[in-house]
Amino acid sequence: MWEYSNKVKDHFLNPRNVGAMENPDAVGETGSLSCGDALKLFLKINGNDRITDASFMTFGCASAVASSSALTEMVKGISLDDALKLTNDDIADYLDGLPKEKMHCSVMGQDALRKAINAYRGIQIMEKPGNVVCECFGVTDLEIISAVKENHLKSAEDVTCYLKAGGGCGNCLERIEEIVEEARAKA
Amino acid sequence: MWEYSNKVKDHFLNPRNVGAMENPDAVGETGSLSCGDALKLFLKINGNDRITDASFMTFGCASAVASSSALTEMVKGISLDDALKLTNDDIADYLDGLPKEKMHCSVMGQDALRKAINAYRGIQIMEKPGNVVCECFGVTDLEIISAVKENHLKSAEDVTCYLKAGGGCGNCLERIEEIVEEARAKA
Amino acid sequence: MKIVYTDNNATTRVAPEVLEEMLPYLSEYYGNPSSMHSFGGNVGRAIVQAREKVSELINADPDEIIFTSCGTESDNAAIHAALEANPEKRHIITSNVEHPAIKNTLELLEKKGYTVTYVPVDTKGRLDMDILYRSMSKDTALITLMWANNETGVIFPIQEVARKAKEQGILFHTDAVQAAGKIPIDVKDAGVDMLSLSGHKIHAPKGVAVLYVKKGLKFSSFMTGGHQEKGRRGGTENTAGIIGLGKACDLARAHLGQMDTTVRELRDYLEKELLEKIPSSSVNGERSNRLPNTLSIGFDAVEGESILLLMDQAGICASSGSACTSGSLDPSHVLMAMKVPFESAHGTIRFSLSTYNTREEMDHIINVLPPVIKRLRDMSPFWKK
Amino acid sequence: MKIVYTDNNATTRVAPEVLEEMLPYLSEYYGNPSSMHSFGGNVGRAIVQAREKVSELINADPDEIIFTSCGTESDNAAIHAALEANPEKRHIITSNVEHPAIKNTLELLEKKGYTVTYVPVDTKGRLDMDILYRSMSKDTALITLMWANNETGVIFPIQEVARKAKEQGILFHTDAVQAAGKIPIDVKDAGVDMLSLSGHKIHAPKGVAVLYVKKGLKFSSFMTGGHQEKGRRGGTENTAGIIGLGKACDLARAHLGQMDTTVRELRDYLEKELLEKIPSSSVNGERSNRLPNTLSIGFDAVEGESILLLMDQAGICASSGSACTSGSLDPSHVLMAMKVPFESAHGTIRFSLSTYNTREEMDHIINVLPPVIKRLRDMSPFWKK
Ligand SMILES: Cc1ncc(COP(=O)(O)O)c(C=O)c1O
Ligand SMILES: Cc1ncc(COP(=O)(O)O)c(C=O)c1O
Ligand code: FES
Ligand code: FES
Repeated sequence: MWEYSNKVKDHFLNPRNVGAMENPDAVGETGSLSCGDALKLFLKINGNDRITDASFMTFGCASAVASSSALTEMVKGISLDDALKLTNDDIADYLDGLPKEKMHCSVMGQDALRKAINAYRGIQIMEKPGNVVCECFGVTDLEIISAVKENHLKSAEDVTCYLKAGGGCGNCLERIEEIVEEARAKA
Repeated sequence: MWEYSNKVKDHFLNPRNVGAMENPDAVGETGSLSCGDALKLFLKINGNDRITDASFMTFGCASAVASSSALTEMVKGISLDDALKLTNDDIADYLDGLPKEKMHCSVMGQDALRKAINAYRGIQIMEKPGNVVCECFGVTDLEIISAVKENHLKSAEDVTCYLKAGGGCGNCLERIEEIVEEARAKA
Repeated sequence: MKIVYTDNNATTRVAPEVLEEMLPYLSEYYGNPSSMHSFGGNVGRAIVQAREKVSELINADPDEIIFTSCGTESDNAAIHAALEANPEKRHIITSNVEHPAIKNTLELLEKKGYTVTYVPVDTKGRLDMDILYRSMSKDTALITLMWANNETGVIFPIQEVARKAKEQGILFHTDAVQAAGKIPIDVKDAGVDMLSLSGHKIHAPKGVAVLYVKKGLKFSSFMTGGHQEKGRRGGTENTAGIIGLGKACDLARAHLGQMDTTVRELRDYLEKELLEKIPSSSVNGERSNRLPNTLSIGFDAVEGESILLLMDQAGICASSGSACTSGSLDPSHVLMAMKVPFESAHGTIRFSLSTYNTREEMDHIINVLPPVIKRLRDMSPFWKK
Repeated sequence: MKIVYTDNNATTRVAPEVLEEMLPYLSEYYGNPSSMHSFGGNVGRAIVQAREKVSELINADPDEIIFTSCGTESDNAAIHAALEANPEKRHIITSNVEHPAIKNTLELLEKKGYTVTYVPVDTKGRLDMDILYRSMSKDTALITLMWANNETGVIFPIQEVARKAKEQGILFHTDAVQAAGKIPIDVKDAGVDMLSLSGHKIHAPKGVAVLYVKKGLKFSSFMTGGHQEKGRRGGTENTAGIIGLGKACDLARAHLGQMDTTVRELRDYLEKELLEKIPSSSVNGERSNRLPNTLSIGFDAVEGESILLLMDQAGICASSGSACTSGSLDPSHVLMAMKVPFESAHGTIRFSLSTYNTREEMDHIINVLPPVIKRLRDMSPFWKK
């Protein structure tokens, strides 16, 4: 079994803020059925751009559920600007860490949150900047480069842990390794 | 441990007729120090060409000692002609069988006996008929062919068990296999 | 908490009778079976007996049995031997649902210039016999097919393929790691050249397995070293493990009937109740042609790991249909090969029973699972009530 | 009859503490360490601890430890990995006194087009360093040398050779199956890239061993299959064996001092007395640079198997210097390489002690052996009184 922290176990067994929200002010969705995990995040936002409530629906493993649950707890009461500063590492830290192989669950939380806020603010984000490298999970080179920098990833294996890229058929692994090396050389 | 019969164990632990004989009528020697076993057989023969006493000196493993001991018991009191008819299988049978890998010990007994009798009768046997195939143990093709026929050997491995040929460096094993196949094809 | 263990295709408990048989060889009889002293000789004799018992389970001759360390080694060794025996042939046939021990080994061989045909299965997990037969050629060194699938339990027509292989002079190996001890196996009747089985799947300890090699087959060792196993597998013998495996094969032979009746009934009961009590659930694999102990069942819109962990809370051990412990996030290659929809593939659970399971245990699962699935579906964005 | 076991280079008894540590994993904790359920997770944690203990014995990091099934597998895997990491290089260096696990494996590679230099030893079993260094070239993929010889106990200068290998960018593997647990081993200090050790030589059970692989080395699996051992060795883990090996490494570390003092004294005592009491006897190998537990002693004009069987009658277990159990009739290749005369090579006996041996046991051997040798010499045609 993945060696989950007690916090992760608690948030998995007793998830906070589960369920669809009626009349949410913002919604962020990420993941898909084929990917094996997906998160739909609901936010209530007041006039001061502060998050007053949050809830989630998650399809995925224990750490996906726990990350979602943690995320909703973390964002309640903070401003949108502060929320945008939240990183996947913050989510993992809140849970006393995640197994490396499961870091992508926290990435999913960060992603859904940003999508929800950007949508709320009417900002159009180009869905997928860069060129798709991993077909199985639709991950692009730019996404990989930024994850390498933000999370100090060292290998294609690390990239798979954070972004899933490479975790399917594996055909893209060599290309990922190249991208990681380049990005690290430049950093 | 080799799975020796009780008879072999008995003849090894309590060998009969051990030791050099004073004034023997015939002596047969076979084997050598480098080969790892050797037998010196001593016979007393009376006027009727009958063996009246036998003794041995053996350097070798338990089955070499037991085969030698058995041989001396078997030949006591029989005629030289009958003695010449004794085969290695007779020695093995007398001992309730020998492990296949140790059959060469019984061959050694048969060999020493024939050498002793031939020497006694003044018959000159060409030391090594045929061409040497196994350098390590000085075994010739004709020896191999006759062992294949007499003992129904089926493979180079069998030849090693009976004649040791092939049990050293192993370089000769392919050639032995060929000889075995030819001999079996003709038989 | 009482454990309900239904993960027997992953590994099994060591039968108490097996452990008892092993213990002397983990304490007073520690000699090396190859030694000259009688102390080692005792151990050698016990190994001879174990070899006989193993050979009886699959109707082999004792010297057709080579002891190895795991099913994976047996599979590696079989492939190695087949290629060494046919140095001029460069083609291998297998299925696309084999265990990684076969799959990954063949994929590496592809990188070394071999051509591998991965015969597909249909949505029920059945082999496409037409493609299989059409891919056989003069260049084919080996056909390797699992006897039964570890995830779905689906059984392949081994005897039929072995016959065709023989006609064309192609070596045939079967990975019977899951079949052994669950259904009758007769190597002579089936006509296979090589067969793998693994001790820890049949109540022997982990660390011991078997490769059956038909008499007369030119065998090149995979593990080269000393003269153990008649020079066919170097390395000091795992004596206690081998002796345990002998006993386990005895027990497995005695329990074959029970597998086909009691265990099958428990499995069928569990299957029927779960399908009834949990909507949008479906069985993976051809139901009529499966191992009697295996149930692979998919629940739409939920994810396997979560199900497993919630079942774990209730003391139930099973497996999911994903390979996620390996770091891969896709559903298993077996479910993908069967084109099981993502919807249910991600939510697939494998229950695999043994003769130790009881009706009460099935009832426990039948009670625990429906609310678990409901709870997860209630939080799933993909669940349409 | 009480057994006096002095064949510890062949195999050792499982320490009672080791068995105790293993037993739970042969009964209640039978889960698969790779499983998701907490039942398997417990086993996984115990394996983590065992890996730490093993790494401490040789000063490695835990993830440099790969568990295998026997020393032979570790040796095969090391050679395989070195060649895969250097696909363009076709030359290997070794000594002419290696264990069959190395020797036979390299001989097969010669048939596949590799060139192997077998560096000779002198009559004391010491490596010819000059030939060794002169044979190193740009084409050399691997140098593999045993740390200590199984028959004579002679120790090779591993650190020195490892340093030279590193300078020239050549991978260096050492077979430390006999050295581990008998003399201190520090992989970092020695600077080796790979190292083999085997459980059953250090009071763990048969069927478990280790390949140390230095961090950063590009490692290709020998046994390909599942994701066990971080994908470096497929096959379900021999959990009880691994856990036992962890404990055995703990004990071995604690007993290293005793090896160097008590065991060495017993060996030296046995050696001195036998040399004194039995004329025409001689020690094989450099006496000043040997494992503390090993004595290889040759008796002129008698044959090893006969000596062993007569000692066996008195409950003494040891080995002979011939490989006759393998069907070969020559003295061992080690004695041949050292040019030990046939006179004493055929009559060579290896005594190998452990921390379990006592002074009384040595006295028993010292009493039994002289009349045994005399009795055999009395019937030997080669003995000149
Ligand atoms: C030096 C050496 N290497 C390798 C081995 C092989 O170890 P195992 O029997 O565990 O395969 C041995 C043991 O016989 C040995 O002494
Ligand atoms: C079908 C099949 N083949 C091979 C194996 C590998 O067996 P082992 O884990 O003993 O190496 C397994 C077990 O996981 C299996 O289910
Ligand atoms: S393309 Fe990236 S895993 Fe398949
Ligand atoms: S020549 Fe025959 S064994 Fe060496």
